[in-house]
Amino acid sequence: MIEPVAASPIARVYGQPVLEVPHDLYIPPDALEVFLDQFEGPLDLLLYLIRKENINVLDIPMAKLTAQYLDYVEMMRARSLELAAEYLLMAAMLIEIKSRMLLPRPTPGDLEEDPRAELVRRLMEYERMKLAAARLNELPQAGRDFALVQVLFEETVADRMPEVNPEDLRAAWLALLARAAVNRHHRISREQLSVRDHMTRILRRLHDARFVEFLDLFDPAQGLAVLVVTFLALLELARESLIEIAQQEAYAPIYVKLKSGHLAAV
Amino acid sequence: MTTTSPDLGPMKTVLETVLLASQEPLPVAELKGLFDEEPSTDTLRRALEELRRDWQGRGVELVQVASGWRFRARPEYQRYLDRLNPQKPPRYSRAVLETLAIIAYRQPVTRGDIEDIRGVVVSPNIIRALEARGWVEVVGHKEVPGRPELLATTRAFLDDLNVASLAELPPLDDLGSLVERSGEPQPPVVTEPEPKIVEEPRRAAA
Amino acid sequence: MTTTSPDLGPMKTVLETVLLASQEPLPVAELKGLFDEEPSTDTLRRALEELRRDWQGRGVELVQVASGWRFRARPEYQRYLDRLNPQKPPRYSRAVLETLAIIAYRQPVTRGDIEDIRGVVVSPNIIRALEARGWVEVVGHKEVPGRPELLATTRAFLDDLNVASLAELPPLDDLGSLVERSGEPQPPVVTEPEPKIVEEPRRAAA
Repeated sequence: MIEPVAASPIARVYGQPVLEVPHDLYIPPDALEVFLDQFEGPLDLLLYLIRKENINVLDIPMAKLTAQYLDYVEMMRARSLELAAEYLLMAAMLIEIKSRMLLPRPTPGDLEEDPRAELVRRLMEYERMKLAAARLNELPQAGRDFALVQVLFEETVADRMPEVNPEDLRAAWLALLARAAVNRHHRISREQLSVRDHMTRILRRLHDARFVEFLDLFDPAQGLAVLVVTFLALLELARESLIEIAQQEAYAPIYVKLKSGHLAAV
Repeated sequence: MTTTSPDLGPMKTVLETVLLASQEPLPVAELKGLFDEEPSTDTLRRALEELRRDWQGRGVELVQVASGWRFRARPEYQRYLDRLNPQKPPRYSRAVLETLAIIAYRQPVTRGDIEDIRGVVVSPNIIRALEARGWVEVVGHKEVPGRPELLATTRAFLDDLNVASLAELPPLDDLGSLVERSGEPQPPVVTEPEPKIVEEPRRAAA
Repeated sequence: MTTTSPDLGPMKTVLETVLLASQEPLPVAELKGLFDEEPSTDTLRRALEELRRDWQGRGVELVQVASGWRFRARPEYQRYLDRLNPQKPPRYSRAVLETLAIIAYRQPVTRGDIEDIRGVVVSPNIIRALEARGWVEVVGHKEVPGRPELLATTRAFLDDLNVASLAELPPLDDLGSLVERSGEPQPPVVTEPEPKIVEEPRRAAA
């Protein structure tokens, strides 16, 4: 059935194996549907017929082409294949061209005046696109023919922590003060902040050691201002009952420790 | 690295890292914004060119596509990746490919234009598949009755084909090959045996 | 590349390409299967080690994790990638920011102090969130009934805010006048609704 012509070069149009069918119109019944299914429409079928007969597209023998085309359409109908309207429309068009060919033409060969001109234009445009489609499909495609590179970035997976900048704090503080008139008397200055800073530092220090000698809390290397601020911080801590300052006797070393009972909690 | 000018070295390292880690191609304008001190377009391009040269001869290459610069594995290495991950993405049917070709080469086009060229009704599924792939998009409406959508290909389409512009797509046959080939037996332009095609709903018009 | 033994070169190129293109870490067993002629585990490991060395000092590194080998961008390059994807980081709610401000400026403070200043009850969640962040810690207990914890900011807090000491925080001296102007209307002092620690990403300026 198909074998006798399987090797025929005619069968290879755009690499379509389906076109490896006999020259003549005989098609095994069970292959017909598959065969016709391969055509993308009447233009595709016409192109196939033209190719099969080695027809010059610029000089299409309309009678022959129309006859062959109608044979196929008839076969489709005989097999009760659902026939797309386009096939019938094309049949009508072919017949119309054929009949117009019978009329005398002013200048034979002038494609513009040729009743076939529109058909030829469409066939050529369709074939152009058919070839373009095949070539596009040949281009390497991302994911199919080559891979893209995407190196992992672990951080992007991790939850991003909210960001805070010093201005946010300032703004938050401002909002607080604006909200509560009671806070007016908290006149906070840079110096006071330094005292607070050192209060925290001293508390931390006392965490690590049960007792710290009073003098050890001062670092003369940092200058007089820091000494004063450290002293103020100690006074403030004592005032707030956060630390105890103890001296066994006059001139003995002064020790500082966290307020009693505190160590147990650390 | 071979051709690093001393000043471009750190810039290249940042570019390499960011491009390797980025999912999308990155345009030059965006790459410029990476740096504390924004380099000139010229300097950046020079760094990119050097980086591209640094990667030559390896399995991964730096390429410029429609949306910008990106790294990709060279197709020759696809067979190794296929061994890791044997399932292949679906291939498109001829109907889809022809529709895509018409949109690519004749854009912007309406569905009616596509139907005129193909001679059959175009199933909405085909357009939808191409839109879902991110290859085709509506770029406007034609001012005729019904205001049909005008379709065009996207930059992602060009990116996926690894080209920088439509002009880099295979050129169309100028004359319709039928004319030139009418005498000869069969010079199929397409040499690849037609692959098994994952069929879109085939009988669009049925 | 520096240390390529001649025979390992092509193998390394394949490994590099496959590892760069792969989304998942690849175990040695799987990497062996890439090659037409399966290399010994030893050879493969040597190639991977060489590859790792080749990538040292760059923004991307080859690492071995539990499930295999993978390339990953070094965290130091996070900031560059962040510039590419400038999605706004989440922000702390006003309640958290105010609590943090009070602790920063008035430290050491108890929760009671914070509540006095803010005029509302402070949810333990807020303190916990700040402690979890490593910004706030308990530095002691106030010797009053109940021995409330004394809260202070940490070194890490200063580091994260990129200041060297508390004294570098914006001074509050000159805020008095601003506050004065911002008017009297005093909001009712009530318990806050259940606090949100983190707010929806805010538009641009907050």
